Amino acid sequence: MVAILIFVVVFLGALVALVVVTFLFAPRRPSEIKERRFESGGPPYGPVQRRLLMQYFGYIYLVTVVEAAVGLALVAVLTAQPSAPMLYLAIALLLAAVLIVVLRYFKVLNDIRRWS
Amino acid sequence: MQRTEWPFNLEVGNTFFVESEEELRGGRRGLTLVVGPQHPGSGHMRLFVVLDGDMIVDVVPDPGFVHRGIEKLAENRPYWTVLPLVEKASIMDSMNIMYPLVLALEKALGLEPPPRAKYLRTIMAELTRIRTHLYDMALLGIFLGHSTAFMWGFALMDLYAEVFAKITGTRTTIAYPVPGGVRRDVKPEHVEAIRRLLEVSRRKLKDFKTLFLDNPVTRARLEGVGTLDVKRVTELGVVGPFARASGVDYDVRKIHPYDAYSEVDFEVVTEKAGDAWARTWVRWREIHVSMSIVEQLLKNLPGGDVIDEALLFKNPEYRREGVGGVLGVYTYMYPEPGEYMAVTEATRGATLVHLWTTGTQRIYRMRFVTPSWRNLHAMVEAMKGHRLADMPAVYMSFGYFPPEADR
Amino acid sequence: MIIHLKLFATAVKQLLQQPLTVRWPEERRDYGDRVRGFIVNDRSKCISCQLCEAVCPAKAIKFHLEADGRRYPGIDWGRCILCGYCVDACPTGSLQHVNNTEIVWTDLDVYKKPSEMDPDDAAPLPGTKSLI
Amino acid sequence: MDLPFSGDLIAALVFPGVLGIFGFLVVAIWLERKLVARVQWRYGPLYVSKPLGGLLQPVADLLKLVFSELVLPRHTNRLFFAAAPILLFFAEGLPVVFIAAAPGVVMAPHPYGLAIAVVLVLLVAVLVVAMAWTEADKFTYVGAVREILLTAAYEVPLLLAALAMFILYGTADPYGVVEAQSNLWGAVLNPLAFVAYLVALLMATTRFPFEIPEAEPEVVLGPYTEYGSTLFIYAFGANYVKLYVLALLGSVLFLGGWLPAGGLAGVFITLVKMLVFVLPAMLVRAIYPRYRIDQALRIGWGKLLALSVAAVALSLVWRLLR
Repeated sequence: MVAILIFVVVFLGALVALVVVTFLFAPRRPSEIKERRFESGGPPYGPVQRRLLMQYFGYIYLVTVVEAAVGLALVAVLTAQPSAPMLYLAIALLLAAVLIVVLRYFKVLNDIRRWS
Repeated sequence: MQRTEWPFNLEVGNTFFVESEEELRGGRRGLTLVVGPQHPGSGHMRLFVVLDGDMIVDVVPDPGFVHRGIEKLAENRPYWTVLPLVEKASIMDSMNIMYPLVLALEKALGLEPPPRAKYLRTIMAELTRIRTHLYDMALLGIFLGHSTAFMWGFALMDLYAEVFAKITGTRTTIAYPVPGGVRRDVKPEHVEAIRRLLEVSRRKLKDFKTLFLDNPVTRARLEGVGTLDVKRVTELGVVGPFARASGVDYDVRKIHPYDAYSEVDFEVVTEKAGDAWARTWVRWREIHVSMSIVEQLLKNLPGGDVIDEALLFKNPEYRREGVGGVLGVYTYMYPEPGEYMAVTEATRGATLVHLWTTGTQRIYRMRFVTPSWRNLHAMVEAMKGHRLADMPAVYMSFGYFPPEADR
Repeated sequence: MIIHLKLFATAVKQLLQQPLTVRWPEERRDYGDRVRGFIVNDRSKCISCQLCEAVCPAKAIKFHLEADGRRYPGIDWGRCILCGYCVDACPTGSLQHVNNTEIVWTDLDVYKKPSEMDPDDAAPLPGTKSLI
Repeated sequence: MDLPFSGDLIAALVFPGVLGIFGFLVVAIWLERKLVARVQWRYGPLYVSKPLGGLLQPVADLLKLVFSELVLPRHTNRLFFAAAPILLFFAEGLPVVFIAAAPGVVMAPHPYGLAIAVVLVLLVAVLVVAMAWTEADKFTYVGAVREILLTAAYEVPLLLAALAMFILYGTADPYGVVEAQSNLWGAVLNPLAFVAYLVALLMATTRFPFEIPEAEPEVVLGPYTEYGSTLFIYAFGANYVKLYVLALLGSVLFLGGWLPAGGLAGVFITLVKMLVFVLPAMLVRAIYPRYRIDQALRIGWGKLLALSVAAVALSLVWRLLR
């Protein structure tokens, strides 16, 4: 426990210390151009946050579902000691289900027109 | 919209602006990326890229950042000083880009280069063509993220630069041809250097092909991207290898052969697909065609003078290697009044020079049409409807070179 | 899978090759004897014909009066594009390139001064490494 | 244990702790530049410390960055702007707490240590997105979205590869995992999981050909566009820390960790085994261009998913046979 604390303190301390060194010792010549948004050399133009890359949103839905299932399997494998054949069968079935779902919707996901 | 921040006059018809920021199809809001001029993927130009999610809805190019007014400058100075000026439009392609002006001036001055000079010019033109193709290929590599293709392309270009330096005295802007001949004769060791150069680059290009062009990731990035069919390409007036990639069988070298091109045997490389990959592949094959042209010319290189005898009338005894000592003769020569035109096939497409002369040493008007400018519109059209990541791929598959387009 | 292994093999093969870059300034490229470097004027041959001024595309050459009562070309190095037209136009061969393209000025006025280059500054820098 | 002083302190301060992370940052940047340069017919960094082959060049670069002007853009929340890369760098390094580099050289021995480390690695992407959001720039915005999508592509295969190994070993304890490999390495037992892990590692550390969020010709530097100075080191170095963590995790999971030695020698063996992951990750920069984001997603949910599911199936077969 002490080691973790030492690690966190030293690591974070070193990171912050370097920034402080920069803050204190680096030259500072602020100007309006330096401090504004990068817009390829032009003046900042238009608001930033806009529509997400909507075409690929299906993957995000998929990941929320599949990741939860895989996470469950992970927890089950790690907590079920000693090995239980039924558990492995369940994992196999789960993965098969995942594969089927992904295969079923892979074409839809790839088809950019359906998402835009 | 925060219009006050924008430096341009946003009224319609005044200058560039992005009108449809807020109005994409279905009333959705798009994102306008301003790519360039201070952007690693723009070159000396600016592209307003309107994005709908990841898809490019519209691209508005804003060229002109490196406009030098070559056409206007050409009107204010003696004709021989225009040569090194025109060359600066596309320094990689320096021989090809000044070729039409040299041909047009030859017509105006009534000069006829001896056969050896014609061969030497054509050899240099093909060598610069290889170098420019390598340059475009290298930049395509770095635009796709392939740093090795970039470094290898530039390393090979440097070998060409070395041979140019040995023959003409400088690496890039060679200013080699003059009306009536070339400025320096080649010695046997230079011919040997060119032969070795071709051999070395053939060997090295094998690895280049394996690592870059045969790379499945490169293929995945280029195939089916930015497709323009024959009809579209002809409508947009695309020239050069980019038109040939769509199946347009047009090459000035074949159709209106100039200098030594009528005496060599070469094929006009065409592809059918018209996508970014075809445009890359055409240029790759053209490198090899150019190599074979250079080899044929070297084999049949005639002897004799490298400048027209007419240039030597004033002081024939002062001749050092090549044209040295006689370039001042141009100050005694006056072009015949009239219009002269020459078209040549530069690396990126047909280049045209149209001269109006009135009998003085100043050119009355020079029209200078460069291939990159003609390909710009097609490049922008090819980007539309593709993903943002395809923008650099399409950009460099057209080999767009802003200084050449802006002139 | 095989193609990816081939790619890795091609890359690893390069590790055994000699680099193509030149470690400037320890070694320099050999560009032969025609290098269009800086231009020096041999006053004993100069006939003040002003052809170099006439052909200069960059209008970099200006003639100026020297102490011996004759005019000599001076080159504005800020304008010069090293095209070598003046050298080619010179009927006596008094203008010559030197094998040196690497001169750094610390002062912009030196750059603009329409006088001849100090021969010590333009000492030739022979290249040794030829890649071809 | 035959260590001179307590193992967990060595783990915290030397390896795989603070010194290891910063040392790796320097060595990895140098190694990458040198290796890629040799492939590209160049010499690579040589100007600083020529006898060492330019090893001190990254140190010089980092020093130069530390003493360059710290620009905090006005349109952002300046506190968050400065804190985001620090937090990111820190969070990328956090999983080493649970990974053992040698017997006793671990900060927190935990029966589920490696599983926690994997989950911690996956959680970090949130911070990249937060950082990009704080910068409030069109390019960082696109980069952030790409980061999210790339995470969506590699998360499941990485989890499945880890799951395959946990099924194989029946444990997620670093000691137990290494012990289970005393006869045969995990990479030999389940090569499918090894390959899936390697590809997922390339995706997770956004190495080529998956260097999509910071694709230069499109989005400048992606999520790191606005940063300069020390903050740029953190923002950009975070990926190297992630590579370090994943290489360490991989050498324990697949290559038998510190075996066949223990103690200090074990630390060195772990270091050498990390090279198996680090060297290809460096070399790919010279070999591949980058994929588009949709192609990366298709690979992640197509071939890579199939590969990792097959890896789990292989592990199940092994387990049932035993």
